[in-house]
Amino acid sequence: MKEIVFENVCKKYGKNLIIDNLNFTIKSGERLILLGASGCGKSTTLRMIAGLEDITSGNLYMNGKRVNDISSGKRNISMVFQNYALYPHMTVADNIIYGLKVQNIAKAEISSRLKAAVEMLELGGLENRKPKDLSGGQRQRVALARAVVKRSELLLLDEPLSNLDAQLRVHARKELVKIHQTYKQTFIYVTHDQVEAMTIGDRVAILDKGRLQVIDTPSNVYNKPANIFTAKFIGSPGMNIFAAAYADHFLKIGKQSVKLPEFWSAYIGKRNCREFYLGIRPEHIFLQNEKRKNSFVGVVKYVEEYGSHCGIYFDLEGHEVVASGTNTALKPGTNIYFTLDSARMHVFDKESKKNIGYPEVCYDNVYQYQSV
Amino acid sequence: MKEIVFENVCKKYGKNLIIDNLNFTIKSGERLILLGASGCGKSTTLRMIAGLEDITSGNLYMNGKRVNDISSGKRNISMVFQNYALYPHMTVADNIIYGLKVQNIAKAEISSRLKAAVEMLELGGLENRKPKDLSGGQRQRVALARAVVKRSELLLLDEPLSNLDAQLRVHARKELVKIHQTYKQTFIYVTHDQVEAMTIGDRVAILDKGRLQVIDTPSNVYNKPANIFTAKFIGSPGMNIFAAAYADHFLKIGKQSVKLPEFWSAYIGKRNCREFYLGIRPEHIFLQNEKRKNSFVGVVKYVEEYGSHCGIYFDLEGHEVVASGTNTALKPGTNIYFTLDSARMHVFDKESKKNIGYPEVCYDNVYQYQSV
Amino acid sequence: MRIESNLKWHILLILALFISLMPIVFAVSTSFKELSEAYSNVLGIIPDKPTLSNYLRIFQELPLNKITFNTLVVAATVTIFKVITSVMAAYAFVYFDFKGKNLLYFILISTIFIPFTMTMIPNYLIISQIGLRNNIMGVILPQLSDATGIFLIRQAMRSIPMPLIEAARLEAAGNFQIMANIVLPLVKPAVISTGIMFFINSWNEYVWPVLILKDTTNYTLPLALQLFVSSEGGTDFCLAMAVSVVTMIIPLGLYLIFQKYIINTFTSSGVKG
Amino acid sequence: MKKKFGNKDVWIAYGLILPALLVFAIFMFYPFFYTVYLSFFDWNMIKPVKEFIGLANYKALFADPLMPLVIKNTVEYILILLVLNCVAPYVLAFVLSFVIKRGRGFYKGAFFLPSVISLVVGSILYLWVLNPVSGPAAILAEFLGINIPIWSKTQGLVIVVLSIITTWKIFGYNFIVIFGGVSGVPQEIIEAAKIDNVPLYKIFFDIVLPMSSATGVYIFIMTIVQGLQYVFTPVKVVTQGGPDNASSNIIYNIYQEGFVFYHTGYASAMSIVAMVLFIVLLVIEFRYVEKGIYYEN
Amino acid sequence: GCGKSDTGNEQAGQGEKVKIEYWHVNAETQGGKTVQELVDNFNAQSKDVEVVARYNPDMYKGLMQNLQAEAAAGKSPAVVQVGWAFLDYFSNNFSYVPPQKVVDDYFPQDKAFLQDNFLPNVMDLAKNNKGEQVGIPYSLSTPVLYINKDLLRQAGLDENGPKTWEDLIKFSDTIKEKTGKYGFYMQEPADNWAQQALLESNGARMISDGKASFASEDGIKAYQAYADMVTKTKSALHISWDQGVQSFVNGDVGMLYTTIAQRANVQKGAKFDVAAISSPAWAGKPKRLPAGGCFLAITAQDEKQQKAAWEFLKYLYSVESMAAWTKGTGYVPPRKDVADAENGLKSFLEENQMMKAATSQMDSVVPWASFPGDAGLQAEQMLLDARDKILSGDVSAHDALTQTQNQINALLK
Ligand SMILES: Nc1ncnc2c1ncn2[C@@H]1O[C@H](COP(=O)(O)OP(=O)(O)OP(=O)(O)O)[C@@H](O)[C@H]1O
Ligand SMILES: Nc1ncnc2c1ncn2[C@@H]1O[C@H](COP(=O)(O)OP(=O)(O)OP(=O)(O)O)[C@@H](O)[C@H]1O
Ligand SMILES: [Mg+2]
Ligand SMILES: [Mg+2]
Repeated sequence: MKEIVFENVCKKYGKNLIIDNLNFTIKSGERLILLGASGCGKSTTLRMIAGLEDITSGNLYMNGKRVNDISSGKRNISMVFQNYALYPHMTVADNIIYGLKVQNIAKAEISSRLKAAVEMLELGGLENRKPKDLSGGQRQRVALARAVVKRSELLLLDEPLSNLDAQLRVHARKELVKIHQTYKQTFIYVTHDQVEAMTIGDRVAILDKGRLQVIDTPSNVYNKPANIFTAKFIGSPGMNIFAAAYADHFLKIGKQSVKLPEFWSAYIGKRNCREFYLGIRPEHIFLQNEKRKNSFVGVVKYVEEYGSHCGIYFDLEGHEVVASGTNTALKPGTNIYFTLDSARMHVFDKESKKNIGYPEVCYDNVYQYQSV
Repeated sequence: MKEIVFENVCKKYGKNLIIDNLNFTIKSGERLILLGASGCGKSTTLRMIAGLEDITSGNLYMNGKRVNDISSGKRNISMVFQNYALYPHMTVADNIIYGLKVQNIAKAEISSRLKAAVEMLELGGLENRKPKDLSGGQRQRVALARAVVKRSELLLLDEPLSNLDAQLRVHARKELVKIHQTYKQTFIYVTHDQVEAMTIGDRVAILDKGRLQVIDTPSNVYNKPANIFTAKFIGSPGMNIFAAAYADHFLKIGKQSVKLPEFWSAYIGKRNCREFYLGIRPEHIFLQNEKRKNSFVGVVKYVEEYGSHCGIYFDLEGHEVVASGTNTALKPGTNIYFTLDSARMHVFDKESKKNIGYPEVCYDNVYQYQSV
Repeated sequence: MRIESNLKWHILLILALFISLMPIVFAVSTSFKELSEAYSNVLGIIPDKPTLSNYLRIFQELPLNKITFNTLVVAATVTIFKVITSVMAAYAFVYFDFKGKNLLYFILISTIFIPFTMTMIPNYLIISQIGLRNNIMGVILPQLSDATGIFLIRQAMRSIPMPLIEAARLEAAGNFQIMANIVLPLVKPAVISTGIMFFINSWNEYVWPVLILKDTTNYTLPLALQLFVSSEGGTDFCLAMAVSVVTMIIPLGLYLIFQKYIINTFTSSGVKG
Repeated sequence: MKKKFGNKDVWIAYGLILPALLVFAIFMFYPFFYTVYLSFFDWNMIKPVKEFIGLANYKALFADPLMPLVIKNTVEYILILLVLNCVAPYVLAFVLSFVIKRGRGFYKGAFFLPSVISLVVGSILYLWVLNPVSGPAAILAEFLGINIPIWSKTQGLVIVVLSIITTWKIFGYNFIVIFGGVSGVPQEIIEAAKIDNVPLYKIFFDIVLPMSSATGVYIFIMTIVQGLQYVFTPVKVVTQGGPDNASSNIIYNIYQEGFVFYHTGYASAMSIVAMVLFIVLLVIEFRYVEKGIYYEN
Repeated sequence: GCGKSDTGNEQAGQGEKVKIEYWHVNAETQGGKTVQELVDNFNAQSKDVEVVARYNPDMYKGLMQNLQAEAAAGKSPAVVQVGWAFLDYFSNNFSYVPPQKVVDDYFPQDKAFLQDNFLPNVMDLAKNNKGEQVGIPYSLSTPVLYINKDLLRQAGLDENGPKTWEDLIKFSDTIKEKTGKYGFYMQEPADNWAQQALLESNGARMISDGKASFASEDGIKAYQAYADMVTKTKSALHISWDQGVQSFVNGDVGMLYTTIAQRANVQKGAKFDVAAISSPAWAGKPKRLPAGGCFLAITAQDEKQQKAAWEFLKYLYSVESMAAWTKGTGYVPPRKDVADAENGLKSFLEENQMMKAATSQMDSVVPWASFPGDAGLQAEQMLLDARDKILSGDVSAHDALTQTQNQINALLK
């Protein structure tokens, strides 16, 4: 319910420019995911929105009003701090309802909200403990509960689920979405978890060293990354990216070359790209047991098992490439043959590292290319 | 290089029994992963090993020696604390090398180790900052660096990578394994990340409310979970588990039934299991576009996109079931047909919730059933 | 944390305690002795002929109840006022930025170094002018200008992690609420220990009340003590010790009551970061 | 860099400081300036006319042969006091917080006890207890074959005993405050060091001391300030500055000049000089020590 | 009562009693109770005067300080006790009325009261160096020698004690030799009173013609003899006053030279056979014993107050009051007739033999030397410093006294 506009926002700590000219708009009621490498300025951005950090230059608007000088308390915001910031002298219950008490909300209402939050975050039985007697994950849940009970228009979440186990995280994530559907708050959510980013986010903003790299829907960010940074950043293992060349309908990687489908040849040819970076996600490399037409060959380096699948690392003309698979028995040193899912290939300009785009056929089929 | 034996170890906080009769052995040089829900006692277990927490009853042995009363300092241990425990008044560099300085290690050696650690954890340029001027992830890396430079025989890591972005996490994880290969330390590693657990762990121990549920290799834990708790706990989304019945070669789920392969029929029949819990992981559900022989039918509820794949949630006879897939375009309410990968089915006893085991054919093929 | 062999520490501590507590034991024991026994049975902790006569005498000869009450009023007023104003000022110095803040703070803190003897004469003139001699208000007022509380409490406030304050501010808690609900509970140990210091110092304040108070009914306890300490006639140690014991009882009792509380506040404020 | 409160709240800040400031103005600043004023006069507190003599008091002060001795005594006394009341309670607090577990509450209570007692009482007690001829300490010492020197008439020793008397009074309070600071160091940070096999003394010097330095500095300053204020009573009760000024110090000297000899102007000048000396110390503290101090914010 | 102003010694409304303040230094152990009794009795019998007694701690010096502060605030009590040592300082710095003047102005019927009731040499004690009668002697004390008869007998000495200082030195050394205990302690408070007795009895004078003159041959000899006991034979104790008395009462010192005012304390505390004898003399020389205690001065500023003050004084100097005063304090009464009067001290003195030591040496009483001018107090301090120097053995009596005498004379100029 709050629209937020960044206009040339910069932030310096001493001489260090931490946030470099941010310009973007968070729509009212949107769930925005903030992604970026450790130390890139995510927490700082949240803190500026919350009014906890001065804005060095530029303007920040909320619902059209400039708020640079509005104090935090007046912004109607809840926040989950990265390091929780629980009040050490209050019990879990008091921590959670403190903000409500301050707002003079009716007792009955407070206790019903407390009950709901405690249930949602599985904190039952801990209500009377002090934070120091809690485990790491329990503290994080208290912090989350505290933010959630407030039902403010804007919820800032700084890695709110990082210390939770997978089951609880799935549960909490779903509950958060439910809350959003009920109260239609604006969410700004920092996470390093790709699944969270993809499932919670309406849009994803990716920061790199304080600069906005991209802001787009999760599926676009994943499937049509605007540049190499974004492409590499999301996905685990990340996208394979290596130098390649195009010549005469053939894609050349090192000494190997295969024929490209016509739609790619035309697309690349038209743009006169001779040398470029080729991107391909691990799950879009199809491994084969024997050499086929159009297949590349690599040498297995090692295999990592992830449970549901595994990552097969192999050497392709001096580049380390990883493919998703399920065969964990591959021996290092053996040859491996594979083709690339040509509809899921990405081509980046050698100079600008920007995505040159996709032939139309990829566009249309991007979600349906593989049958279930 | 350190073997650790828990013998009837219990831990109470006041009246609360937090660790309930732990009995297991961590082999020398092993990388053990500690998994468990938030608040189950993982940190407490690490702290007991480190000698930071009194053992209420039972014995703890290291290399055959009872260490209940040996002080932490004498145990030759490094530890990454869940909340970092950085020295707030020291710079990053001083934090990292403080332990080395105290041990009177040569200056040159110290600075070379510092350099290596700073490089490995990408902390360059932050050496002279104080912890409070760091981002969350940076702090965590400093804590990790501090533990790593010490090269002690036992490394205790309490969610050491939880605040790092995916790329950095992959990188750090690999570096940790490299360190292990060089120094052959014993690792005890708490994590909530399944990929970390699977890739780093030689074995995985799963705790539930302070009780050891299982300790086994990652692939066994994932592929042959000993009980329902373990099965549900690992994997994200977790394993689908629902009540099913066997009758006369047929597997019955609710009103639907399909014929089981012979090896299962024989196996289940021999054990006289009438009713049981059936487990199947999302990636072992094969979705089809139309009804086939032996396929079940469900009704799509919703689809979650994870980037590399998606989770398709559907209703099967009143149970919510999730399957992995790539088709995000499925509409809620439409019918969906699927078969189960019978070699990857799990059957749990209705009473004890324990795995009843697998027919021989599954055993052999467990890694090769699906061709690449 | 491991309990190591701490015997040597304990022995050392007990020894130190013995030295520091012996005089008190001695005072209590002497207050129950007759003068001749105080001289002849110096080491005896339990008097051979225990007597209450010293206490009877001092209570007969002095309005000790009134005197104790006066002392309590003075010490309590001074303590309460100073604690409140110190907390307020410290809060302003830590959580606000305003013009001249550092200079003002420096000036206030510098006054810690002004010996009281130095301002005694002008203060005496002031108190006389407003007609508060022989009145405990006159004893109280000049004691209120003391910057040590501001100093200590400011130090304590500076060690509260900022995120806690920030979290409260996000909750739209106002200054008053932040102070009452977050800052005060967290600096409680500092506030209490400052308060205790104020109380004890004011309770034992001697030089100034001597100048101001005249009638024994307006006296404070340290003055009452002085009544029994005379150089020319020799000090009657037994009487002096009896008054001393009366002087000690209230601060000691208060401390014992608060001690548990202090230990609790100290141990419950340990979470940072 | 972190935001404080919004700018328009500044008046709240002034409002919060105002009550303290008011009392200060009347009972501290005004008397202070009055004292400065007096220091330029020759006056004995009652003569109807004050004779203006310019800087003569200050000149006399710097020419006074007693001054070096008095300053030496003051410094000696403060140094002893700092050892006994900063160093010792720090060690004790550390031991109680991180080394021993049992009896913590008991020790805390017991060590604090003497500091609630008035110094007049303490001085009388010590005069008696430490009587080198017939006091209990002497009788006990005699069992051990030790003779207690007649400290009250021995140069040097008399300062030590005065320090002991004030220590008896100050120690407990300092200890409690330092204990608060020391036990405020998060347990996990100590644990991190313990795991690294850091010896106790290093944990103390490298971690506990710097992390509780805010408290430490407070105690450091308070020890000096209170020590000087407190020592007045025992000097007066026990030695009257003797023997031959061996136990006199700046504060007692001011008192003696002002209230025994009635050199009001001279005493005022001395107060001013003493205060300037201390403020110089304070400035040095702010300049250099404060930088090394760790504050959470 | 905040804001209630104190109108004590200002004008009193008609029909009300005139309220005056009486400042004294008598701690509870030292006559404080008697002061209160006397004041209460007076208030009960007086129709138009009400006296408020105010105790001033820290003896006469403390009272002087408080008076100073009071004067600085423009106020003053009506009657104050002034220690003998402060005679000059008081008369130079405070405004007072000579008692005879009050009598002459308002009470002609009492004209002869002072003459009739006081010995002239006693009255002279309260005259300043200009010869003005500043006040009326009120309490008198003289130094006496307390002896531990048990210890003397143990050392084989005459249990009646020494008569001369020469004997005393021998006694002291013998006690040290025979018993291992200390032989002698002379009081060392923050004044030079006892030491003055020692010096002047040997023929020296603290002050002559307004100048310090103690460093005469006689003075030096007497002081050195005393110092030798401390530093050479180590038979005498050099320690603070309280501790010295304590040691004597504990039985660790054979002889104690201190004021008669300590009588009660010594008597009550000592568990051995204790006695007090007259102050020793130097062989063949007359004793000169400085008077301790105080005189009363009238500091009341207006007529009403002054009248009230005299009324109170007259009461205090009555035989009954004087007797009560002596019993309560252990001081020697300055007024004639009290010792022998039935309603006076007759029976008391018979019961308290120790007091005799003091009353019997009244004829040797001389004024307590106080140096003239504002610097007098500082001069007194210099004497104390000299005492410490000499008794520490670092400086000879000759050097220290000479140097101190020069310094004092320089100061007095
Ligand atoms: N001091 C304490 N007093 C009482 N209970 C405590 C205390 N410390 C921890 N606990 C409880 O002990 C249990 C185990 O805590 P522990 O920190 O070991 O959990 P954990 O497995 O590390 O959890 P997480 O993944 O959330 O960090 C928790 O339920 C916690 O609430
Ligand atoms: N007080 C400070 N002084 C100087 N630099 C700071 C300060 N606080 C943060 N920084 C720096 O600013 C950068 C951005 O910090 P921020 O906390 O916003 O990172 P982040 O994106 O949240 O990282 P993480 O994922 O690790 O939490 C970091 O490089 C950090 O080192
Ligand atoms: Mg962050
Ligand atoms: Mg934990």
